[in-house]
Amino acid sequence: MKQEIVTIHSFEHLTAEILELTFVSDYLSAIAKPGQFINIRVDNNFPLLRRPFSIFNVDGNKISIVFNVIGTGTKMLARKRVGDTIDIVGPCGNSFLSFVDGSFDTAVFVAGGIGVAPFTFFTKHFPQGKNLMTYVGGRHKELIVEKGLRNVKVATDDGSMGFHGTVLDLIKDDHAKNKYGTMRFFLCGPTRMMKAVADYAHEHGASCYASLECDMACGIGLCQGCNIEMAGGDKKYRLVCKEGTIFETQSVKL
Amino acid sequence: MKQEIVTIHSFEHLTAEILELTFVSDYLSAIAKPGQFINIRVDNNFPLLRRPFSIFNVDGNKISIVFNVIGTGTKMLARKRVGDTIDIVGPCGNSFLSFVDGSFDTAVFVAGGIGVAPFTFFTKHFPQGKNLMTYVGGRHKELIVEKGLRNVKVATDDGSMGFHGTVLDLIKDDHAKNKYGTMRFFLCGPTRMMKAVADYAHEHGASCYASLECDMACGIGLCQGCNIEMAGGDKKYRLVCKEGTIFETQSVKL
Amino acid sequence: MIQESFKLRNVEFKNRILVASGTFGYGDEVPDLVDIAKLGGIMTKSLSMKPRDGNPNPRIAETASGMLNSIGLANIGVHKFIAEKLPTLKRHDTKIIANIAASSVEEYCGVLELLDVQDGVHGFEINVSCPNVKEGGLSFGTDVKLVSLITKELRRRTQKPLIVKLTPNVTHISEFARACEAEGADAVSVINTVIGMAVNINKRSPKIATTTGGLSGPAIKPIALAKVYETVNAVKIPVIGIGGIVSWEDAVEFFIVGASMVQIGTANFINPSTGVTVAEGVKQYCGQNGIDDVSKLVKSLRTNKNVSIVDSWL
Amino acid sequence: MIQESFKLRNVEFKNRILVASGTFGYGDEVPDLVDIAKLGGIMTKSLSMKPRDGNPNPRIAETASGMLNSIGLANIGVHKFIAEKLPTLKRHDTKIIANIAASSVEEYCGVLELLDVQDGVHGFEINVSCPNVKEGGLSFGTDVKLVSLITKELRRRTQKPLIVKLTPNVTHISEFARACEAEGADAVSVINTVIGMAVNINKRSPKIATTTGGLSGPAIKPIALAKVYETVNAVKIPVIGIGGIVSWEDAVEFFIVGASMVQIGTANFINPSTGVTVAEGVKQYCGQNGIDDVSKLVKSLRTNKNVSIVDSWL
Ligand SMILES: Cc1cc2nc3c(=O)[nH]c(=O)nc-3n(C[C@H](O)[C@H](O)[C@H](O)COP(=O)(O)OP(=O)(O)OC[C@H]3O[C@@H](n4cnc5c(N)ncnc54)[C@H](O)[C@@H]3O)c2cc1C
Ligand SMILES: Cc1cc2nc3c(=O)[nH]c(=O)nc-3n(C[C@H](O)[C@H](O)[C@H](O)COP(=O)(O)OP(=O)(O)OC[C@H]3O[C@@H](n4cnc5c(N)ncnc54)[C@H](O)[C@@H]3O)c2cc1C
Ligand SMILES: Cc1cc2nc3c(=O)[nH]c(=O)nc-3n(C[C@H](O)[C@H](O)[C@H](O)COP(=O)(O)O)c2cc1C
Ligand SMILES: Cc1cc2nc3c(=O)[nH]c(=O)nc-3n(C[C@H](O)[C@H](O)[C@H](O)COP(=O)(O)O)c2cc1C
Ligand code: FES
Ligand code: FES
Repeated sequence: MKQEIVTIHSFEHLTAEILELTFVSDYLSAIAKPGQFINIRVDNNFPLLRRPFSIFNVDGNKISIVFNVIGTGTKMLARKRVGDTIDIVGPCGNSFLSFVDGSFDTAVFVAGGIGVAPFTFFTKHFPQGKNLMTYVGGRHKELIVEKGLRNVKVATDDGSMGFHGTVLDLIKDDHAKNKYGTMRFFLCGPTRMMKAVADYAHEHGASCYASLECDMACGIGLCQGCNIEMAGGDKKYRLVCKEGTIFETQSVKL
Repeated sequence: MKQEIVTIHSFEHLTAEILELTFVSDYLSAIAKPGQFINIRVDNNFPLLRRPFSIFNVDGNKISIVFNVIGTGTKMLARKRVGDTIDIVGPCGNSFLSFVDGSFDTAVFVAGGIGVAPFTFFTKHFPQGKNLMTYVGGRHKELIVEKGLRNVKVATDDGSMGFHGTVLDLIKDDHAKNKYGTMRFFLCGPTRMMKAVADYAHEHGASCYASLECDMACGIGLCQGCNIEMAGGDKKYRLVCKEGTIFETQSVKL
Repeated sequence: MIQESFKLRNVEFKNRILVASGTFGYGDEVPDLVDIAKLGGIMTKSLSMKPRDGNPNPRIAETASGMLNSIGLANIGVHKFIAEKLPTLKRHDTKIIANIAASSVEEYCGVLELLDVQDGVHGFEINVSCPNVKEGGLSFGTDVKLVSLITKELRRRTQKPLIVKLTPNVTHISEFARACEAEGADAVSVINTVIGMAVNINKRSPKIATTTGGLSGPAIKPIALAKVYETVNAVKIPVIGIGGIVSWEDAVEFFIVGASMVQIGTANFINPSTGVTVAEGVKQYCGQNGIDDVSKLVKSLRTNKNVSIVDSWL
Repeated sequence: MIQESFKLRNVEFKNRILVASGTFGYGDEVPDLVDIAKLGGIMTKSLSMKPRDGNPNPRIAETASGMLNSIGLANIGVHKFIAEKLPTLKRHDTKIIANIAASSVEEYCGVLELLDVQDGVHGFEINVSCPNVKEGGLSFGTDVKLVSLITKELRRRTQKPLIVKLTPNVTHISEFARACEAEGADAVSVINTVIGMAVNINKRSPKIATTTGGLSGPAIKPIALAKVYETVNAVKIPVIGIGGIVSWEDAVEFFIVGASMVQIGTANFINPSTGVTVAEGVKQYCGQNGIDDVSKLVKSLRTNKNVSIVDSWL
């Protein structure tokens, strides 16, 4: 893990509301793994804390993140220009790849809104031989990103794109029609969505891993502020930033 | 006085270190007087307080200020782009014009560093008939602005431009050679400089008015934070932002 | 139609948004900038019997998301206020609460009696908590017996709303609130500024002339909310929340915790019409959340009881 | 050559910049990010006799130029610390100060005795001021008799530097500092976090699970400086300044006011190497100002005596 000052290489609107910010880092591009995140200081003074962003893509020595403006930090980030520098810490957290093994036939990626962020990079490194299905849900079409994903099915709450309904409805609908053998779910998105999908997965005997989100003060294990309660076992809590962000969904209290 | 959101029309480097920021305001351009200032909110969040800037020029419905980067606020202001909006309050304070009358032959403008700011606008509105001498001092040439001034003599501490020495040395040197009749001094710049020049003016029987500077929380008379001690009279203190910024120098304790 | 008004004793405020003492002048600096009729009320600059020059300069310094001040209760004195300021203030369609600061119980009583007979004065806020004057001010505000005594003496002298403004610079603000309640105060204002300091490292001197000053602004909002939480859980009289409010969202936080009204202070220096935009924002929030009376927002905090350290001394 | 070191009792710190308890883990999270050998010392996360899970989530919330936390002293317990963390910590070329938090005098003593025999532990910082746990923590820190007792009992048990960490959440922090001095503490740390609160207006619930939490970061720097000012003018033992330091300029402010050492807390979350850059900056500042020993900077404040309200209760 390193703290680096990197230069913004490009900004691209993936949708009206979602921006892809690309910067250059030899270090990160060499070691970053799918599912990991970086922690960005959007400005020297305000807001105080860094803002965590999943690694969306690594292309040569270029790294990118995707985000939508939801508050102070993302607004300031969106205001930056190509050539500006940003202060980042990373890579942080564990990787989806640690949970890819021979014990399943089909990987099921489930993304809610901006939770799609880690799956593009994950898809890139996903073993060629294995089956992969990707379900992307969002409130409306401007919040849907498909870039770099495989076998994508889309659901929107307002029906403006793809299936009209929640991503879980979409999954049920699809699984009623198609069979995918032993499945392993990988989730990222709003907690409520992940809880619902995880329950579904478990009911269907599938294993499930989720990348959790919470407010973080440090992102590197210093503050102990990002605790998630465990469903059982020795420790009552674990640190999302360091022991996660990816957890087996039955091991944590979502 | 009004609070307005104005749009930045242009940025111009007057020197390597001094920027002229121009924006559009029909309201301000119609009523602003030389010596008045505006109070700028450089950002919605940080820094908390507005930053006061003298009105440098009014051209049609365009208003400009000049500044050099000295801290957080000016740095953020310098980072803005043409087309960005800024939140201003103004016009604030009194005007030099209130102190221009028939009782003197020659007006002596004395500017220290960025204290040159109000004199360009003042010069524009200065009665044609009257004599006017302008002395501009600064640490080095990149801090010297002459734009729109008349009969300018320059002094720099390092001699990189004009007279080598302080602006007061320059004035003494010039006054030794030339006579200007009854003089009235108008000062703006660092307090130490203004004090020295005011003392000189009084020794030579000239009247003297200075635009004072101090940290301001509101700039409009609400906080009482900008008090200056009076040399005598009924009130112990006056408010620089509202009862000034321009005071007769013998009336205040510089 | 959303019910915004609030009644304190016999006075009806059109809404629950007030401007804080010392941050709005005497109401005559801002007419072109603020539609004063949209404010619930104005707390005047603290008034004393005799005019006060206030403290030497520098009196203010900016800090991270806050500011320090040491104005020292500079004011024109109660007589001049009545003669010169009140007539214009009265014309505004809003409630005028006279804030009083004094250096003795007698002075508090004297100033109040002079103002009590003025129909333009709708109530009183007693500043026993100025951190920038040594006689009176905070030295009163940290002594619960003195606060009781002042409240008692003033209560005997007025039938108008009597609000005591408390300092956060004490271990348990709830003790002071209880004392005020016991002596008949109609409400308490929470909080005045927090004692703070800043240093100019080039001059190696304090940034304000009195070394320490009062910290205000967004930086102190979390402190103010905690003090309001402590106070509303200790007394039944209304609590007026103050501290770091710059947006309607901030005001809603105070209402949810339990403030019956709020005051806007430092924000007036940046946007003098903050009070108006806050009032509009709160109204909108209520509309969008199906709240027909702001009173239903007050103390609507969903929290587990007794999880806060503060609960342990209540 | 600028003298940066500082001697506390029998321990020499290479410089006066420490990292604050609970903001640097056990020193094993940051090796690739921070050159720990450039720090004067590390205050460990507060240690208790038994492991503590800490408080439920959410534990943190950002505020204007600050943050609230309610970690609740989550820690692995003193035994596991000695067995698993100390061996690696010891290897760093810096001083390790064990911070102890407990819910009884006996527990304080027990934990200290276990650590006192560890040569890797160079001293102790006693946390009597955690605002996020109800037994012990702040309830101790606001009771001057208990603080005296704890200090006395611990002093009897160790010859290593004994530092007591005080809470700002009291009316007069100087009383507590005097009590610590009287009972033989070698220094006091000023300040721990300020009680604060924040509300999620959509959920109408506190932003952290324990309703209130501890406020830290730049927002509290002015408060910390004022508390350090009060403390250094009340006691002769060294005062360690803490609160909102993110830059060397901030540290210089604390030294000028009178802090003998400073601690970096929240800033570590944003820039883990803040301590190193602060140490370098302070050294440079001294060089540029002809100061050959940081001790000459300490308490060099140029101020008029007795102009601050704080002076009136000293
Ligand atoms: C490990 C991790 C990875 C993330 N990856 C991405 C990513 O790839 N792209 C992306 O757009 N976002 C991502 N996020 C969320 C992102 O960090 C937040 O959106 C961001 O911190 C908001 O900052 P802000 O200053 O714009 O909003 P703020 O002003 O801080 O908050 C605005 C509003 O959003 C809410 N909010 C703030 N932070 C979060 C959060 N973490 N989750 C949910 N609501 C929040 C606040 O409560 C507030 O209501 C990630 C978060 C984590 C923890
Ligand atoms: C009535 C008035 C008119 C002004 N007109 C102009 C103008 O036309 N052009 C211009 O460039 N500046 C002008 N100034 C000064 C300008 O307001 C300050 O430079 C500005 O506030 C600095 O903001 P900052 O955030 O960049 O610096 P900060 O980060 O606030 O401060 C950086 C450093 O500068 C010092 N500083 C801050 N404010 C001042 C000040 N007002 N005077 C001296 N030192 C200060 C601080 O103590 C600190 O050491 C004027 C000030 C006043 C009161
Ligand atoms: C410059 C200034 C002057 C103040 N003067 C007074 C005063 O005269 N009387 C008083 O009771 N409070 C005074 N206050 C305190 C405010 O009324 C308010 O309690 C405090 O600033 C906290 O609110 P805020 O964070 O919104 O500013 C003053 C505050 C400031 C910043
Ligand atoms: C997340 C967090 C955890 C903390 N944990 C402890 C602790 O375990 N023991 C302690 O004495 N202080 C603890 N503190 C207080 C800090 O050591 C420090 O006193 C305080 O944060 C003020 O300094 P700062 O503004 O630089 O952060 C903690 C602070 C934070 C922000
Ligand atoms: S965010 Fe600080 S430990 Fe996880
Ligand atoms: S700056 Fe507020 S009164 Fe002058």
